[in-house]
Amino acid sequence: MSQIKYIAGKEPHANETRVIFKNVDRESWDPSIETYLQDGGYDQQKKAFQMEPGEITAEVKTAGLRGRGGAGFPAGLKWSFLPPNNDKPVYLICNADESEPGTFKDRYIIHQDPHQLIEGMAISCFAVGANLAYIYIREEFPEGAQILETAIAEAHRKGFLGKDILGTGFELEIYVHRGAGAYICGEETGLIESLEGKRPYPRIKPPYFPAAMGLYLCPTIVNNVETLCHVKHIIGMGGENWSKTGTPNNTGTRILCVSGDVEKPGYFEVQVGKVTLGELINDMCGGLKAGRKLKAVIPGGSSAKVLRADETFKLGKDDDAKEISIWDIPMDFDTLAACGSMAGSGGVIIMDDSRSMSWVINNLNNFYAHESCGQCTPCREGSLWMKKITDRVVAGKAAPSDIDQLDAVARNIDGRTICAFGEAASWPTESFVAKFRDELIADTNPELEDAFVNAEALTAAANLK
Amino acid sequence: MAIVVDRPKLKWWEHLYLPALAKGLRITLGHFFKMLRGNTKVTMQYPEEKWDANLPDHYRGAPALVTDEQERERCVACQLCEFICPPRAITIKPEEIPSDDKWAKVEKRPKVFDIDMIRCIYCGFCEEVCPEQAIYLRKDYAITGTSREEMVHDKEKLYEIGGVRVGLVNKWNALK
Amino acid sequence: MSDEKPDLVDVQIDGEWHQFPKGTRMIEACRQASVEVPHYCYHPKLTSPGNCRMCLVEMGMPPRPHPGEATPEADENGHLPISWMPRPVIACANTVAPNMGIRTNSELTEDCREGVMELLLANHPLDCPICDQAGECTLQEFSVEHGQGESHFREQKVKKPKNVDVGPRIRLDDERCIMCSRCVRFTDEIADDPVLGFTDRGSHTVLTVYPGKELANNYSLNTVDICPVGALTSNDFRFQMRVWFMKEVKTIDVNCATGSNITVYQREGQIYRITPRQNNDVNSDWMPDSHRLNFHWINGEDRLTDPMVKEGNSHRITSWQEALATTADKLAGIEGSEIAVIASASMTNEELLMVNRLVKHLNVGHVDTVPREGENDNYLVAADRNPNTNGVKLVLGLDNPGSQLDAIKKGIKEGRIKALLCLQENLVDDAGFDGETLDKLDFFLTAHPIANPTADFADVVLPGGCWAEKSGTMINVAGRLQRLNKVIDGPGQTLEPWEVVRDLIQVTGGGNGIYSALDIFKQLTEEISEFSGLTWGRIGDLGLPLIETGKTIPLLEREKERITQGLIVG
Amino acid sequence: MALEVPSELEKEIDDRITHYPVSRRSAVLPVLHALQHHFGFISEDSVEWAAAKLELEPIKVLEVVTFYPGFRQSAPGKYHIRVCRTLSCAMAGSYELMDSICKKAEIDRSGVTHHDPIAVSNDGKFSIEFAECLASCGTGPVCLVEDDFHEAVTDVDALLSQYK
Repeated sequence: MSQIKYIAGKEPHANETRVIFKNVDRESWDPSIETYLQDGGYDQQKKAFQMEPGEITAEVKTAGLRGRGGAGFPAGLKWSFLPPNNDKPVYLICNADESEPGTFKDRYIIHQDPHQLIEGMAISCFAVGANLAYIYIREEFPEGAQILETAIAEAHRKGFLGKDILGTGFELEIYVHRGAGAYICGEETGLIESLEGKRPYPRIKPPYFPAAMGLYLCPTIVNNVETLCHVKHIIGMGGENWSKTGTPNNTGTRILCVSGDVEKPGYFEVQVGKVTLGELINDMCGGLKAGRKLKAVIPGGSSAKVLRADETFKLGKDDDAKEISIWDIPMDFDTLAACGSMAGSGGVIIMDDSRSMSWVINNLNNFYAHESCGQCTPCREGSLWMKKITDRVVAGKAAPSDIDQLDAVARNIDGRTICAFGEAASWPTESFVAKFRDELIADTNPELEDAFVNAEALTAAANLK
Repeated sequence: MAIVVDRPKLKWWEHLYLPALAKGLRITLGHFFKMLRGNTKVTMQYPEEKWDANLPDHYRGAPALVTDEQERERCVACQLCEFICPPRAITIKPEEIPSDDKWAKVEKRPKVFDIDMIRCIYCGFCEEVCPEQAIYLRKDYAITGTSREEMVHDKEKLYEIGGVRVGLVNKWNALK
Repeated sequence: MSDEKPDLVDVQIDGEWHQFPKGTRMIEACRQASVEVPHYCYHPKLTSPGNCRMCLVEMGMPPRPHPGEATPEADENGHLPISWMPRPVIACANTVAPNMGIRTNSELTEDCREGVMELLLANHPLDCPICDQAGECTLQEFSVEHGQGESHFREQKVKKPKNVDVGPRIRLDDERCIMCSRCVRFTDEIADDPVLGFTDRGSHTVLTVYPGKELANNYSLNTVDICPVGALTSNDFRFQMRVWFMKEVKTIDVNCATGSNITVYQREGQIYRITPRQNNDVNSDWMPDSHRLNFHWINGEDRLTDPMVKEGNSHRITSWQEALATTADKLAGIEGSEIAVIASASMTNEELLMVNRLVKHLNVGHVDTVPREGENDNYLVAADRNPNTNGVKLVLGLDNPGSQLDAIKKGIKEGRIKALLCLQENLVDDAGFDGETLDKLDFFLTAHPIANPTADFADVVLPGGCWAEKSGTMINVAGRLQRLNKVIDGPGQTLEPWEVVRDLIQVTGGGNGIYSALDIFKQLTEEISEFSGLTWGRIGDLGLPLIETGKTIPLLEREKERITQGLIVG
Repeated sequence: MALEVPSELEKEIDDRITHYPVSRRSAVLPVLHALQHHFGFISEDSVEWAAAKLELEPIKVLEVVTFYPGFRQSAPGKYHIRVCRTLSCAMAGSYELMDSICKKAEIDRSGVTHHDPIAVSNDGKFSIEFAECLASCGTGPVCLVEDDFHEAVTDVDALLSQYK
């Protein structure tokens, strides 16, 4: 990899291991298929198409690839959920609806290296037996959608897509499907409903597990952009070899997107678990802004529970137990889960001591209230309620008891909704109330407590008619 | 068993009745002078005068409908009072408020609201059950009439007795 | 246990073990075990979107041992221990599994219900005193059972459109809507008229009818029935009467041969509302609007309340005695062969048996009923708009009802028929008789609930009770015997039609010992083999299959199809 | 009344529909995107045209149109700006960016509501709305002007001067 030159000022950090992002910011690189082919592009597809589909799935399983979309579910296992004696068509959908606040990795893959994704998808389709695949790309990436369509057309011309690919008789069409600005379309069943032309209301599971009853009620695999790209590299390196990067059960590389109060926010492809949060912030992002101290970190996209800077975390069991500070958290799935948060989609949001936590949680609650699809009761009513409470907290019109109510509303949503949006919307509030309770209460006005008890006085105070 | 009461046997001066007359006049004159000094109570001129001022706050007189400070009929014809009324004295016929009415957003009001005061037992259940704070027992206690029809208080009469009652009704509290 | 019946699974509900067929939804299993699971969006005749989250229950399965761990052991009854799941599940879309445990009374379940109730009420306008649904509103009911009793909501509620006309018969209040989507699913899946939908999203989601369109199909009022709150209300019933004042009577619809099962709501002799009553062999849970709303005439101005006899050109109110005596006088001089009887296929089997008696007693020459044919709407409205044509065939013995009408007309015109007894029919409007023909008769009697044009020509007019004022049985299009029950008393001197016919028999010299419609039914069971062994009690609220007609009800057939596909519970 | 759809647009739409061989309904989003791209927003006529094209009941199209903030139901300005307001961008100053764009382009956002999120400048040249996360959190504040992505926007004058 040493021969690859990157654009000046955008060179990867020494801690990085660039696999997926190998070509991002590469000097004299463009998204055309010619460039891609000169760099050994589509070799892995050729290799994979010589294999049995089952072998590919086995390799992905061996590699231990965990989904990069947010839940971290093993991709190989997901594929193996396809019904064994299936006579319906199988579909593969690439989830490029990157909409988790704090995450911005897929846009670079799509914009700069679209063929990597197409190759990864072609291999995955071959593995699961899908002849029709869609890339569900968010509407806010208009350029990305065009780049992908151009790339698909190129791949078609070169015979990597279409009928009888590489002489194997395998047929595959990939189409780009643009969303229209809804976070819920990142949820796989919501995405499927959207792709079916309906309101993207997530489906109930059971019975609508996509692997059995997905798009058009046929078996469907939905994977994230980054996950599908990894499939190409797993074939290239072999599952066993691939799994040697990263740490056990948290294999491979993944892209961490850092935003917020650091000197140099950006994206970093690192081996999972090999970089700690401290290294990420201080070494790779140039540390916090001058004179500022770390206050809080959201480690895996806005839905992940917040970590407080002065927290300590107990890891391991019994004798192996050790206590670590926030700086020492390795950025992998299992450790972050053990710390009470999650690796999610890899979006790390850093907040320094200049930030008001009331303002931060209000901003997030605004997002979730806006994005709730409104299908099921808890999230529909609860997300707006939480927003309204934090609106008042920020405006200084809340009483201390409102903070308890805020937490109660979040707990009323958590675990009781159709899809994971319920958790996504309630976890930030739950964690901010748990960890920054004093600060939130400090933003309230105890004198208002009486006013709320006396609704008549409140109405008068609010000048309501 | 009958009780026999013996008549008192009167003395001769008692037969004259003059001492009794004098005794009576003495009392009357005593009251007369007390009255001149302002030391006596005078009989209330009922029915021109009434007891209202002396009635306790919880007194349960005739039920009546009230309007709010904006002259809105508080009653929305939910018919709960009709339901709860033990002697079934209340009859309500609801109607939709026309869309051009100032209070069209309330949607519903009583078209007919009758309370049969011959039946009413002044129990106060109607006041207690009313979710809109629209019906109250006022202090009127002498409900009279010369026919059964007159004893049925219609909507107009009920508002006449009831008058205006200020204060918040939950329904119109934007926070409820 | 489960070895003996392989299609049954053992399920523990609130600590007690039950057995249910495989594939039973948890909510239905609980219902069968007499445990109520509160719900809003779930409806057995519609698909389950699982969106209200009210039916969340605690669920558990036998523990799955890790490799090396001991497998769980069954107790003496063959039941495995249950490890309870930390997350609640919805009971409406999940099916039972062997050795599953369901807790509907646990802390977690109660907490979920309380939480969902609070959120449902957060933006709900608490205008129950105005709302027509009050008293039969599941939001009210479950809020009493599972709610907190006080609101913690300190925010401004979301404002949405109120009092929206979504169709000619329906008003929508969006603030009351809890987005259960039952109405949307009904219009999509059952009425095939998808005009309703949700617009906007999140807490601002609004139920809308597409601009410029109307929810106007003939089944639209069913959406009002299935709306669990007062979001959709019926214009016809709106603000007419609170539900707690009304008495409910189970009976059947008489507007067509389907005989939809209905509940009639009345207060003090006035009918306010009719709703469909579940009968999975007749009308499922639905009924057409046209039938549902066809009752206002019962309390209408032109009801006949007293017997009348014709004097000169006008009718005079009289007593039953005089009306019947007049009839006897007139009929005395007329031969049986010169008499025609036109009965009605809207009469009950009991009434038709009495008509049969009258016909035999007078030795009547011509008997018929008036057929009413319309279009089968391919849902619930049968082509035959008479409710008891099958009864006419079976009890009155007419093989081809309506075939004699022309002959009767001709006979009257030619003077061969001198007397006509018209029972519960409107010959002028519905059978093509004209005044000229009817004037030729020496004697013309009509018995009917309303003063129709036919009555103008009658010598004797008798007030016969309508369907809501009588009891009896009818046979629907598919051959099902169903009970018609009396809802209210007829106005004035009205008698039930069987009494009218009985009195006609008595006054013309026939005698019988019949004192109730039930007596007639007893005679039916003795005289007609199909009825043998039956009682009104045995027919019950849902009726019994009586004869084979080879006809089906289209909506039911589609519903059966959807049940086999597993889309709905049914 | 009826929407006039140019033949090349209709051809493009027909081509898009072929991407969904299983169900025409799936093409709702692409058809609406094409119509919005051409007409600037989704009018009632567009909804009905799309419904007829896809053999759907119009309510099914309206349900979709109103769900997605990406579809506008009223005419935007000549250039439509979407400013990201979610956490990372907000920390980087997107609210300030919104204010300065509004000031510079003379846009009054006081009438903005949930149902009507778009404000149009006095001259009709620009319209603006807040959008949720545009997925470029590392380079905030970001905004989309029509289909152009602008990262780390600090110079509002330079931004707006690109659009004549």
